Amino acid sequence: MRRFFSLGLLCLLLLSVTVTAQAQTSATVEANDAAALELLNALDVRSYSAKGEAINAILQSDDERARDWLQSLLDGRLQRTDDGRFVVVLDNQGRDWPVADALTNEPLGEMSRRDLDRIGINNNLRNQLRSAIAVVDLYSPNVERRRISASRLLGEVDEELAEPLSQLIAEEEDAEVARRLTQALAIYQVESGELEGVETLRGSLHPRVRVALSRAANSDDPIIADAANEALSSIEQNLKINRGLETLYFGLSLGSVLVLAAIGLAITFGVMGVINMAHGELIMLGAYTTWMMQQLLPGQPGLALILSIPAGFMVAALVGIAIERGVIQFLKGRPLETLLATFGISLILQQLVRTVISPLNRTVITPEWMSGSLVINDALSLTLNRMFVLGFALVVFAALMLIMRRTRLGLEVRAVTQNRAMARSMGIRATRVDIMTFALGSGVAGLAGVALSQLTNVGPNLGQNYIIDSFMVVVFGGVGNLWGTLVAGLSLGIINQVLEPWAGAVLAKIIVLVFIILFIQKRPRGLFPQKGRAAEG
Amino acid sequence: MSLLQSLTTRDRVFDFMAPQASPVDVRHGPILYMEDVTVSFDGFKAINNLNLTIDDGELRCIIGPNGAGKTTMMDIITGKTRPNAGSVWFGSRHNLLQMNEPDIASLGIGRKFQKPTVFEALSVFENLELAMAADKRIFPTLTARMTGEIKDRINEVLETIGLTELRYQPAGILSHGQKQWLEIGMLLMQRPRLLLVDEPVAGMTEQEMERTAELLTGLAGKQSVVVVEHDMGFVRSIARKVTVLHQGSVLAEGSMDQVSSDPKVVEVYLGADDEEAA
Amino acid sequence: MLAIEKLNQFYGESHTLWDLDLDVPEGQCTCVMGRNGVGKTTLMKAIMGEVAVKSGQLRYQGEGGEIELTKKAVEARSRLGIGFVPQGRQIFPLLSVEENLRTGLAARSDGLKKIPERIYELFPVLKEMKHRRGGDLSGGQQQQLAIGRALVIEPKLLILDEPGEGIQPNIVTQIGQVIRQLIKEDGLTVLLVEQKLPFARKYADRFVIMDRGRPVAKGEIAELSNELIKQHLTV
Amino acid sequence: MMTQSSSSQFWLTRPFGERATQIFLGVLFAALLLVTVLHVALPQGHPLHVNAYTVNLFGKYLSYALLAVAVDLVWGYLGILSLGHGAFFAIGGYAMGMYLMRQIGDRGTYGDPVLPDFMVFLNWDSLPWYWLGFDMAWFAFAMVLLAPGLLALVFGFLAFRSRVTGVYLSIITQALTFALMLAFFRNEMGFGGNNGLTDFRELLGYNLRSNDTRLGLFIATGVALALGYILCRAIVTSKLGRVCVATRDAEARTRFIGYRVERFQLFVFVVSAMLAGLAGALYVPQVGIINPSEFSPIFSIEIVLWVALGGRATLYGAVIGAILVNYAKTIFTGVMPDAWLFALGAMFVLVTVLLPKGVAGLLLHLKRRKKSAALPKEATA
Amino acid sequence: QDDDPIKVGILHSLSGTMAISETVLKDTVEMLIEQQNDAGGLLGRQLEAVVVDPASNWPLFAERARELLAQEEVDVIFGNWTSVSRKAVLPVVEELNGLLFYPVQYEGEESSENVFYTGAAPNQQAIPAVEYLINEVGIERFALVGTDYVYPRTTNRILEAFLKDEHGIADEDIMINYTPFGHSDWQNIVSEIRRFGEEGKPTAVISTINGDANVPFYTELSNQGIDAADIPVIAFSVGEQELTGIDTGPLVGHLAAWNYFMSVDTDDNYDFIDAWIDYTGDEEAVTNDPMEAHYIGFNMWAEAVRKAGTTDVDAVKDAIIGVAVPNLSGGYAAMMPNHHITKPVLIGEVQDNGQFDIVWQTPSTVAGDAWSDYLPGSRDLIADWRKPMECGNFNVVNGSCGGSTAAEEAEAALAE
Ligand SMILES: Nc1ncnc2c1ncn2[C@@H]1O[C@H](COP(=O)(O)OP(=O)(O)OP(=O)(O)O)[C@@H](O)[C@H]1O
Ligand SMILES: Nc1ncnc2c1ncn2[C@@H]1O[C@H](COP(=O)(O)OP(=O)(O)OP(=O)(O)O)[C@@H](O)[C@H]1O
Ligand SMILES: NC(N)=O
Ligand SMILES: [Mg+2]
Ligand SMILES: [Mg+2]
Repeated sequence: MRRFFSLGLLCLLLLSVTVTAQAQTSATVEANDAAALELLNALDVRSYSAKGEAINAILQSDDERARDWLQSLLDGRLQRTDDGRFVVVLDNQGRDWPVADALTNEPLGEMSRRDLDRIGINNNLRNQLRSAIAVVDLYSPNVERRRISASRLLGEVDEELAEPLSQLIAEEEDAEVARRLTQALAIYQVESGELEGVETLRGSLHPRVRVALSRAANSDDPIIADAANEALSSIEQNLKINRGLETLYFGLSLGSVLVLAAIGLAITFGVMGVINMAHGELIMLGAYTTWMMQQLLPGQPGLALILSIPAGFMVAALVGIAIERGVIQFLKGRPLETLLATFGISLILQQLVRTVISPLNRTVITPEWMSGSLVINDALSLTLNRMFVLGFALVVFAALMLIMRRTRLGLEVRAVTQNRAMARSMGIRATRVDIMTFALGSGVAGLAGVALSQLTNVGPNLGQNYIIDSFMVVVFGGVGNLWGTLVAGLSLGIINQVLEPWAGAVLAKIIVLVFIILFIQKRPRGLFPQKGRAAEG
Repeated sequence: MSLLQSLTTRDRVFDFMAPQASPVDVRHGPILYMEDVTVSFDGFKAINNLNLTIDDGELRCIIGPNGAGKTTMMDIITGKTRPNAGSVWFGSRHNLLQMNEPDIASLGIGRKFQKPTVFEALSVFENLELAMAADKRIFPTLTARMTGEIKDRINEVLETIGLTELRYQPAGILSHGQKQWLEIGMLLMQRPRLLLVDEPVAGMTEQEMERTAELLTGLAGKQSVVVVEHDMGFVRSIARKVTVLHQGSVLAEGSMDQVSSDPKVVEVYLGADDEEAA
Repeated sequence: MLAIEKLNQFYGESHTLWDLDLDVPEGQCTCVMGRNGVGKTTLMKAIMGEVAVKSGQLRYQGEGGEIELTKKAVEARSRLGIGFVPQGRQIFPLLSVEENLRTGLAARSDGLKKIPERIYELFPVLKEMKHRRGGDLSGGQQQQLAIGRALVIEPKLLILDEPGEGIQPNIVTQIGQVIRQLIKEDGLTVLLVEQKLPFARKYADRFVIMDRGRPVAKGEIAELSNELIKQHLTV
Repeated sequence: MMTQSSSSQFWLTRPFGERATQIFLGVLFAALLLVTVLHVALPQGHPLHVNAYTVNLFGKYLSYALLAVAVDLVWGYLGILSLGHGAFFAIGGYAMGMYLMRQIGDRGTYGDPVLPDFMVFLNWDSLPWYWLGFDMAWFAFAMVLLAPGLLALVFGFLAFRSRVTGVYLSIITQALTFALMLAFFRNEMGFGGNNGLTDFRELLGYNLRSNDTRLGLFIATGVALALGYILCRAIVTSKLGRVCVATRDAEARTRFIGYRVERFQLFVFVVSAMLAGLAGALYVPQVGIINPSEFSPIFSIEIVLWVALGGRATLYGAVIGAILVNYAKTIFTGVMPDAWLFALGAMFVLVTVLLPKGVAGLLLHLKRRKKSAALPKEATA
Repeated sequence: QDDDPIKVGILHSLSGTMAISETVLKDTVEMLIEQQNDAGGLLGRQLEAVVVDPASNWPLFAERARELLAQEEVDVIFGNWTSVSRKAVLPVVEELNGLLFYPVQYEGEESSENVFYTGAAPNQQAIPAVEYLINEVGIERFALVGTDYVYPRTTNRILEAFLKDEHGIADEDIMINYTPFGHSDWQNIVSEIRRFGEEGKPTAVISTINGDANVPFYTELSNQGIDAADIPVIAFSVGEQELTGIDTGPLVGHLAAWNYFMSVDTDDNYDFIDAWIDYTGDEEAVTNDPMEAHYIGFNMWAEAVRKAGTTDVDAVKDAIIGVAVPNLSGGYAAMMPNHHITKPVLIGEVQDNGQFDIVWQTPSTVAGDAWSDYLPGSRDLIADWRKPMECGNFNVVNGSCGGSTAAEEAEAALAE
């Protein structure tokens, strides 16, 4: 992006890193401390350009702690106490923070925020630090670090770096790192007008490559320009395909959210016929359960999230049972009235969360293994959190399908909703069926909440945001048909995402709604209608 | 079909522009004519190349095993079910397959359903009032008034169906048999040219059956009546011509004696040991 | 098998069953008759618990001795061995034929998971249409399904509310024969509501005529005279 | 019963023969009169004085009540659970709002004689075509009825023709209002986006910020409610009303006796939409703002809740429900700002569980009890 | 009368969609009242809070405002968050001659005699923020992403004009995108932003995304790997409060422009934070910009009451212009004649602990501009509520005071 580095400096660095490695053993600690303090002191200035120079100074020093300091500085943990010492903050939650001495690494207990001054950095410095660390890391024995630093070099190579780079490529064992470095070199070659570079870059989807080729395509040299153009057009072609795949993924992912939110309702509303306006709040409870679990298990967001799956189900199911027993059982045969009562319940649950927990959103942490993307290629990466949600939605759907199709509960609940009196006459314990089914639907809503906590706000309004969509998906799919809910959710998601790039988010949403209205004219009973004499009345 | 077209045919949007339904034309033959009608549900042929003709003023009994397609046949005539193939004409002018239920009903085809369906929230009286032959467009309905004449007619029918005492009760509380009667009453109020009566005497006592028989035979002549019934005693008491349906097509047709001695009919329907019919 | 005493039932404010006494002897077929709206169906529903009774007793001779039905939940009654074929069939319209039958398995004590083959033997059409939705069946097919469904629970007492309604004659005959067969072979007790005299005469052992919510005549079926019929069954 | 014939010559006069309507109109006009007298005749400090704030508040409730009546007409009698009636209300409101905006003239912030303020600062150079005519009262008032009526006509025509019923109909009405909400939120639509239309000054030359105008609007809303009620009552007590009920309970069966059900549905739906539009038009000058949130699906659901709480299919129940819920909201949000949702939620739950037919059902029940207590027990044989 | 408490109306949503933002503002005012009472009240009288809940419903805002003024007869109102709620309330406070202190940054284009705007006008937030991006960060491409309503629309319109006219940014280097309220699926837009930023020029996102939509937006940003160092996002509606609902780990370095951050290193601020934490009893409680605005507004009002010696609205209105009180960032906020105040503009970078690190600030405070210089319709308007001008929209070109007051004066004259 930016030429953040003077190349002379870079070479110097490469040199110094190698030198440091040898010098380290012989350096004396005491002499270092005074010098180190001076280095750090230089950081404690207001001007960011002065800080930048201080950082360079640290890099050029042969102090073995340099990388740690830079990392702490990058993380914003390098701070200065009122009495002029430098400390590293170990944990910066709350008002008092545990700290350690920056020079000795000795823990110093807790300090108040009032007594600490952060050594601030801005994005430019952050870039500088990253690159500095990256260049150091290019020589790291750690392959992962080398890969990251190699990626950063794309578009950043120039004359003086080109040479050491070729040598590094030759020595590199990791194919990925080598490929990246080759590309980085090739970009430099293209920029300096060498045709060879264009050939190397052909087919690469990396944006920096594209920028370089675009520039080359406008170059005065017709041979280069033609080659670059040709390479570009094949890249564009490839990009288009990848963009299509990406849109499909976006659609599936949005769809899976809709499915998850709606699937519990497909049970309570679709199968049981209860217009459960509190469905959204049950989702909300699932999300809050995740938050609660993460509070109970600090530092283990992943474990907490996994435990939230059963916990979220249970919490929502129990609340569902309470709702069923407390209210809905009295409304048998009056399905429309369940609308009124459950709306009341939804108001109560929302306000309950506001009063008991907080009107503010809560932070739910995304565990390491769920954040970031799965990189398919330079132009296509799939976000992991959404991939998990998509998978989760499918698993939940399959499980529900099994329960409704393969267990007695599935049969009994359908019998009870179709003809309650007769079902009881057949010996079906209708009350128990009601409780279990409602608990199941509610529990699934809770599961949706657990998943949604990874994508969106965990706050008192969470439920409200999903209730309308959920009903729409269930009805659009065809009431009482789980497949319908799945297909409806996924297809609405895909339609929305396909429309969005050219219509914009607002218009896309409107178009989807109009589409639903028109579609229902064609199929007045949804995507998968209940068929047959009885349904047609 | 297209939106534009339906908007341009304004008489379909605005009731008051609709022409008066033209009377059924029976000068050239039967009142109901079904030819090669076929209906299939998910591949199952409920009606299979059915041909049936009902003459004006005729009383026809239709019998046949459960699932033979009798009710489905009525569904086709009244516009509830669209056949996959074939043609259905009412008189020589009206192609019923191109009309919807209310149009067919206002042409003068009335129906009593196998499973009694009445308007449960309305009183017995109101059920009859709504069924009554009248101008059923919006504004006439809105401004319709209850005249003494209408009241008399309703009361008359109430008397006939024995529900006078219950006339202000909501129809929802009626017993099964009472609903059957109410359905018959509604049919009478409609004064249709063609009555389709699906199992009128199910759940009736012997004496009620007799009354129903009288009623239906009384109507025949002026109106055409098609009766579906499994009670052979009843069929025998009213039948002139009987059609036997089996697997969606006509198995036999003729007088009661003819068909009940037909071995095929005995085999699929009456049973060897048919004492009720005796 | 079932002894009903002083049963009173109300729909809202209207008194439908009046101090009704009725005995259903074990191993016999008792036929209840009466004009439309006298309360036959209501009585059956009261026995099943589908309508609440105001007062009176329903004493049922179950496996473990006498049981007071009024104290039992509806779903418990079928588990005690009472099978019910209601008026109007009450098929679960969106369940397949097979699923309709399977609902009856809940009430069986032996935990059977499959529909007994015998049901399909009795009503072959059900096997043929096993996968069709109950609601799509023709009226008569539904009636057969309703009877089949009640038989799935292997009842001790079978309540049939106008079972022949809408069924083709040869199958009506067959149903009558099955009832007799079950009575004879399994000691089944049958409580039958029937308007059609020939059927009642042929397959019932005893009759009860109801009028305005109470029994007005009862006896062996042979004693069902034309006079009684004229008096109570004519409008 | 409803079938009792009335000697009236004109169907609209039929409801006057009904006891319930007489009582309703009596109570309504007594209330209008009482509030007016207490507001006008008593001095400011008097304990019984009704201040302008309260008059205004009740004016708003009455417009909600008219909206609820419109919803009850389609839901209670036709069985169409419209979850999108807020759309018609809002459109009526916007029609009125556009008129009121045009009345501002050059007194707006930027002093533009034609363009409303929001158009000036978003650089519109001329009035979009659909704003034309709204400077004329007659045109605007006609649009108050015609715009929602037309939308209902087109939407209803499509839906009823395709025989969309039950929840499917409910959901597409909801989709309709949701789509309109999103559309109206867009600034490009030319309706002021999220900020909507505000800063109204006068209506037919009367200053909207004067207490007399407020009283006038309150009375006008009351009268509109009475007229709307009578119209709805006339419809439901007519034979057409019974066809509606028949449709609600057994749509297919109604067709088989010869009624073109979709036209009846369309007719009543359009009438209801126009009443809702009228309610919206009366609402806007009283609250001083119209913004797309009136299109929000939750608002439409709330309207249904008023009706359900008051008692469905009675019309006066809808009025009771609308006033009760909104009054409760006013009281609760003032008295217990942190906990009023608990109270409101509990109210919904308790009414549903304890009063199956809503408040109107309770009234009916009490009346019957009184009646049967008055008459000594009849012997029933 | 003299012993009666002074009534302070609080008009913030405690339920509905806006409760998330507004509830703390209610608490803030209550805390300030408590502190004032502990310090002996005002003019020897105690203060009393009158709290109502307008429930995120705009007509209800108008109704509640009317109730506060007509029924409760409060002396001043602190309230509102969204512009639409303010628009709904405006006619009411003008008609009943109330005082409203509005604490949130907004799109400008307004100056009412009865309203005091203690939040930022666009020139106190958006413009300096963009200048920072251009001058300090070297940004050359801008994605303006916002929720589709008036504040983002207006702000973006101003910014667009500013970028093109003042900095010569080309059309193709400005991308504008609007989303509905509460938008939760940002995949496409973030991916579009990513591609927009991959064209080789330094790119930044200017976000006017409102409230609830922010969490999923930032979550998507971090998951699609958009790093602040590559494409920084600068937000005008995301403060400490909003960050409490976001896992900030991956967002370090993204920016926000405000007039106050909780991380401001002054003793006044630490005192305020401590008081707030004590008041809420929540160790994790955070402070934010609109809270500071209320802090300033409340103190200004109190000062003006002292100065006027009465709570009488007209007297306070006159007295408050020119009143200066300390803000929390070590300077003073003064009430300008246009009813806007002076504020410093701070740019902060998100830290992993949910706080902002201040990376830049204006050398001095900036006075709020009611009428933007970058919009053609309002370029010529100024507001000055001092006598003799007393006009909120004075047109300096034709020398007349257009709009609301003129009409009212005419009417008042007519009525007399
Ligand atoms: N919608 C449908 N889907 C599937 N099968 C159907 C449907 N409607 C009818 N059938 C089948 O078509 C056949 C004819 O049914 P129909 O009701 O017409 O018989 P029916 O002659 O009236 O019999 P019954 O005497 O028992 O009333 C039956 O086998 C039935 O199961
Ligand atoms: N839900 C109800 N509410 C009020 N009254 C009812 C209800 N159901 C039935 N009734 C009334 O109770 C009486 C008895 O009805 P029931 O259904 O028991 O009659 P039935 O003897 O079975 O008649 P049928 O031979 O017609 O089936 C009838 O007069 C009926 O109107
Ligand atoms: N003023 C705002 N942020 O609406
Ligand atoms: Mg049939
Ligand atoms: Mg019966």
